[in-house]
Amino acid sequence: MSSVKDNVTALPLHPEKSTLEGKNKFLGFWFFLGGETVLFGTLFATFVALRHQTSGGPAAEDIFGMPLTFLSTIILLTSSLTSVFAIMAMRDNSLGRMQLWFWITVILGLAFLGLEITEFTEYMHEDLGYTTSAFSSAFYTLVGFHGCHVLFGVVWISTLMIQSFKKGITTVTAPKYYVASLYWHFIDVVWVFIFTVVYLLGILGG
Amino acid sequence: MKKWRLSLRLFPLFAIALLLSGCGKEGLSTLIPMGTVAKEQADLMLFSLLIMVLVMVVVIVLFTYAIIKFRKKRGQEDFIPKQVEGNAKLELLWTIIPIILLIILAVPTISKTFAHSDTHVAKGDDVIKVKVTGHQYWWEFEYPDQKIKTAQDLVIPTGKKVVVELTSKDVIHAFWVPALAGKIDANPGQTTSLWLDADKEGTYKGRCAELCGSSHALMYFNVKAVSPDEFKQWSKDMKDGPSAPTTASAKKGEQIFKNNCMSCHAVGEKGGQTAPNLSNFADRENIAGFKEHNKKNLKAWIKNPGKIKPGAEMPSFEDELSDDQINALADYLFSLSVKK
Amino acid sequence: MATKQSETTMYIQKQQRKREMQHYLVSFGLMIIFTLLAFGTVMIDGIPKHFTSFFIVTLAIVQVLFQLYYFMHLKDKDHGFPTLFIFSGALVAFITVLTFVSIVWIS
Amino acid sequence: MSVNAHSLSQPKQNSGFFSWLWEWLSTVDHKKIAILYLFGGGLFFLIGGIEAMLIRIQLAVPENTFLVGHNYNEVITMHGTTMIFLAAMPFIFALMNAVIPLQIGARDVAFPFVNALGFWLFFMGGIILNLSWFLGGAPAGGWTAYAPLSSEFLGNGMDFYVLGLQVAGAGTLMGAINFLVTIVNMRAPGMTFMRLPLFTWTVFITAVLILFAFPALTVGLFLIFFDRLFDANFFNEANGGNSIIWEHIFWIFGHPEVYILILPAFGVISEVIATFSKKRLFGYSSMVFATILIGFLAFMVWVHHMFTVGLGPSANTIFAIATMAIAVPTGIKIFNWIFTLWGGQITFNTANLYAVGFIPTFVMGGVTGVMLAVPTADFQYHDSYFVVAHFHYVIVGGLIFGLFSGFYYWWPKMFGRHLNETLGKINFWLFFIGFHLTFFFQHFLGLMGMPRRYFTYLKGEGFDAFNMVSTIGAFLMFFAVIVMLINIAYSAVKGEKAKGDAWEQGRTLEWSIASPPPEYNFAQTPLVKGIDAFWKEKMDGKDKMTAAEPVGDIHMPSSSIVPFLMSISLTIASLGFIFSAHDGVRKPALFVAGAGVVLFFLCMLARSIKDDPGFHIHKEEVIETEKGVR
Ligand code: HEA
Ligand code: HEA
Ligand code: HEC
Ligand code: CUA
Ligand SMILES: [Cu+2]
Repeated sequence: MSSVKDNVTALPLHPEKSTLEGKNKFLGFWFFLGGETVLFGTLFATFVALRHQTSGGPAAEDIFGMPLTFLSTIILLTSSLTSVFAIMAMRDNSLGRMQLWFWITVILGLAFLGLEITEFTEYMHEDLGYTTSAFSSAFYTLVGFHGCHVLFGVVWISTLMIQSFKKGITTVTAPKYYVASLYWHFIDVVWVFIFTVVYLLGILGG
Repeated sequence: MKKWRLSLRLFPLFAIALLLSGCGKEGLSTLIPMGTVAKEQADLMLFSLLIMVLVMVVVIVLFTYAIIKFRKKRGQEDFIPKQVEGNAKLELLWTIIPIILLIILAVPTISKTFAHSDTHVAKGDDVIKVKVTGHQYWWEFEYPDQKIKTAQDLVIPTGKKVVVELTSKDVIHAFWVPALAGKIDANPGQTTSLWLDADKEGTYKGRCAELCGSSHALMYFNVKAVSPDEFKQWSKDMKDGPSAPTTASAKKGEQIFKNNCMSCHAVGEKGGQTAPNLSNFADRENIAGFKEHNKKNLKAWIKNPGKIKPGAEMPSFEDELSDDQINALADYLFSLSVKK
Repeated sequence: MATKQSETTMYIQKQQRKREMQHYLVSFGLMIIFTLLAFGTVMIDGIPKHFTSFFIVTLAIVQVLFQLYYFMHLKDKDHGFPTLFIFSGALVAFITVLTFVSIVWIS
Repeated sequence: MSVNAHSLSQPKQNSGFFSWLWEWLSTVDHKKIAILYLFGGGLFFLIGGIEAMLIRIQLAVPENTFLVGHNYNEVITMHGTTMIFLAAMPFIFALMNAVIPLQIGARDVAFPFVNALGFWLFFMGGIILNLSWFLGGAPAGGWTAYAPLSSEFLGNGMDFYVLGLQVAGAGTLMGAINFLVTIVNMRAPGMTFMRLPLFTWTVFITAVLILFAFPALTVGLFLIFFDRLFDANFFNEANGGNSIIWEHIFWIFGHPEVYILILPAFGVISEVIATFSKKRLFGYSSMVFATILIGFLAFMVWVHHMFTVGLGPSANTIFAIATMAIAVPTGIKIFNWIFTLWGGQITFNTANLYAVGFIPTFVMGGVTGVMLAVPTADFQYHDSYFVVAHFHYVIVGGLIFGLFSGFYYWWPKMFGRHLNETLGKINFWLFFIGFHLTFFFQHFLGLMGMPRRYFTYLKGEGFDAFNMVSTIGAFLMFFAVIVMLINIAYSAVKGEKAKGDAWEQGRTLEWSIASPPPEYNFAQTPLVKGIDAFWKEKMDGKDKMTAAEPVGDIHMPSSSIVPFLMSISLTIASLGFIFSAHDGVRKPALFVAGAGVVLFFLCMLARSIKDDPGFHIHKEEVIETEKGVR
């Protein structure tokens, strides 16, 4: 509500929730995540229902490898921590530190995406195309949806960080940074289920 | 269970009301049930209707009284009614009574639902098994025990439990014979089942009840209930196949049929499996499931099936075959009878 | 007067942040451990499949709770609505998954 | 229309048609968005209604050849889809936008920009869907679009269905989040949750249902989309797919959807009946409780649409019991309404006629719903006209009655003019009688064995008489809607000017301000002291709300064309995807689709970079505006 300039020096304890706009953004974004939960729930459900329908093509236990999955998982988990650090820095009103942590988050996100793309191309070579079987369609759709979320998060955080050079940390920008970090955590939440349900249970053949 | 049987005695009242409004045609209506399942379903439908009528009566009486008694009267415009907050006792009352009514309804619901889904019966003489496959827009019937395949007309013996196993070759269809039993879907790649029986000999109308494309509305079939002896005879005759054509025209027709139609249709064992088996075509009730069974309609069908059933999979032979040839075909098809 | 007050708040804030930092690091450590455990159980042969499946799914759920409560601050006050909505969404998702593992394939 | 407060703070645009158009394309004012929703939804309601008339004309006599086979299927599909997604939903959003901020004493919604975006997405989604008529044929798989018919067997029309609904659905989801946040965060001081007007409560729960139900539809549509355009195998049985997955996903969305539709109608009825009985709503807390319970149960019952799929008796009975349970909270509502009437002083104007007509009609549809919930009996009812009768009783006799009641009730608030009562009553009676004629006899048609989605029936099946009656009834409804259109036109020209408290016995906050409300709604945020806040103040002898703040400058969001541009870009993307199904143009079409998506994200970026500082309406201006009101 109040004008932007008042806040340059002193930042409230929770700058992301100190204005009505900030509160709205915060709450609205959580609601959105509630909806996203159902979205991914439905995708998971579809995958689980079709996981054995390989129709002659490769099955989960034939192609999934542990090391790659493990690496991806660690990368994404770490990026979750770095985005937490970024928010701490934001609350300390330390722009540079926040930018640093968020940029690290972005780089980890890109690394994750890189791994995912290599993984997918590898599977393609092993004859697991998108149209091979119901299992393959469900697999690529679920994991691809998550990948698109990662991509979107990377782009989103990057544009915010570029803007942050000019806009700094204010009660207007803080909610945006905060919400972006929530989004990033949510991506990690989804991944935890993906690596468990898709990869580990797949390798297990269960 | 006894309790709700008792209340069935009240039904004449409603039966009359329903009769007045017309129950529909015999052999087609769920309200004139002709088999065990349909009867029990009709009982349950009427029983639930009774409860609902009760609810409606209560609501309408209270409602009518309220809107008549409490409408704004002239000269009292300034009157301000008491601002009542609520009434815990009343509110509890109209929470509990519906719960009770629903429990009363739930009991027969559960027992009948299980009973009607019970298709896992021991093989035996008293059970006839039929595998039904839905196609856009016709029905294929196979009797695995009797090793018979037919289409469009499902022949069953009266008084015996018929277990129907359904699947589909293309999209989802649903198998429904209103006078004998409720419907069940035919899903591609999966098998569902239901059972039915018929008390009386006769023809019962069956239809497809799941939107399956242009001619969903014309995907009729017939269930012909015959006496058990007749059924035995029929299944033997079916295995022997139709008698050979006798007239010259029919023989000519047979040849044309072999050249043009066998790729899809079978007569006896021979021929394609992607179209209705025509072994007992002359014994059928209808052409294509719903048209009157005569040569005129048959010829119209062969000339242009799409005109009779939009979107039908059979090609038009209007330009391929001359009228003479089609006449011969019709003679041949009308000679395809397994009746001795 | 004003400065004194802000000094104390500053101090409290600092303490709080320190504690928070600890929370974060501990949660992160636990999350890594859970992940290792999950991968480990799958790698070890001879554990009954049913147990492994059940175990790693439980681990995933616990790990996600850490993520939600600590990283995403659901544990903080003013998070009543977020908590309610996330868990409602999770409930709907759970029912959906349950359905799809149980009644999608007919015989 | 509303008092123009732009003059000082915003540069004035050139007057004339284009500035008028620009104003509506770029508005973020919830009251204007309400009007957009109303007319957008109204347009599609008329289209859907015409489709209904075509259905009834085809079915008037047996073996009719007016609309045969595929064409008929197109019409029913578009009728169902249009009515549910493009008429009923926007009507609900129209009332939400017009009323919710006013009822909770807010100056605006939480996200005005998103609000506009939501509208434009819905509208363009509707346009995409209806373009199918001109670009190769409409979808023909029923509004339920069961796979594999929809995913493999039907033509291009299904792509319009998928993308049209995807775009419109995204708009709906945004709208829901917006209203959730608005109701949680923007309530006036003293407006606790247990003082919220019931309409606001029902909208809140409806928004919750949207939030959790629509994502399932989104996924389902994506799956069909991928099956159709990228040869995925979700529903392709030959490669291991399973068509039942779609049915589950559709109904996991679809059943909550029907309660999404009916709950706001419940809210309207609660407001209208209380107002015109001059009584507070009977059993307010149990009404709230019942609403929440219905919302909760809504997610536990979807299999009742799938009893005949063959899931087995255990699944069927579990879901049957859950379904029956919904009758209990709904019954609580019905009786509470009757007892709100009880002891009141009832005025029967058009708004209340619709509300009162709702009660028996909806109960009738509700009890047939409970009959349908008996699985083995549903084996007989399913996909027969009994079901058609059931859902038109709850949807037309419930939802549409409720919405019409709401329109007549809030019209003066939205437009500052009353609708004509005489025309209104003609409209009501024609619609009411026509409705029962159309749908009552369809119950019997169903029991007599007539399946739904049949483009014809045979002579001698005994369906002739009832179908004819049904068609006649539909024509009465048609005339009723025409009367309503006349009424709207009449009101715009000659309608009686409405006071702030238009019905003179308004109970909730919206009646405490001018009709139509000024751009900023409340000059001073009101202080709420109890349920029916305005009524309370009036009983205390005041004619205005107690203010919670002094008069001051009011901050407003500035209007923006970006929402419109964003929905245009998604429309371009959708059309690109749709045409990529045609072999010859696959590459260029996919390119267009990609360009649309990129454009969309560019708009988002632009929005993110350029913060909206908004503008202020100055104190003096507010005082000046308020003077003219009373
Ligand atoms: C606004 C929309 C709306 C609403 C509110 C409802 C409400 C209900 N519906 Fe309906 N329904 C639809 C819209 C709606 N429905 C649509 C669109 C379809 C078809 C979709 C398609 O296939 O295309 C459908 C189909 C449908 C089916 C599937 C039929 C089939 O395809 O075979 C079933 C089955 O259980 C059902 C049940 C119910 C029940 C139990 C309620 C209950 O909520 C009703 C509760 C209300 C009451 C019961 C009345 C008041 C209560 C009392 C007065 C208390 C006392 C009462 C008792 C003790 C009984 N509905
Ligand atoms: C909100 C939902 C809604 C509404 C309001 C309606 C309203 C109506 N419906 Fe609809 N209906 C559905 C939702 C709805 N329906 C659904 C979901 C289906 C299932 C579809 C499927 O199977 O997939 C269905 C199916 C359906 C069928 C079954 C088709 C079949 O299975 O074969 C029938 C048949 O009678 C029917 C009739 C009607 C009629 C007569 C109205 C009337 O109430 C309509 C009244 C309105 C009008 C008559 C408008 C008048 C128009 C004008 C006055 C225009 C003037 C023009 C200008 C000035 C430009 N509907
Ligand atoms: C491409 C395959 C194909 C060919 C070739 C074909 N048919 Fe058909 N026919 C069908 C199909 C499919 C149906 C079922 C159509 C329906 O009811 O929707 C059918 C139905 C029929 C029926 C009605 C069956 C019944 O039980 O009522 C007759 C009779 C018939 N065909 C005769 C012929 C004759 C005669 C020829 C050759 C001149 C022929 N068909 C060639 C596919 C074919
Ligand atoms: Cu087959 Cu409808
Ligand atoms: Cu339902």
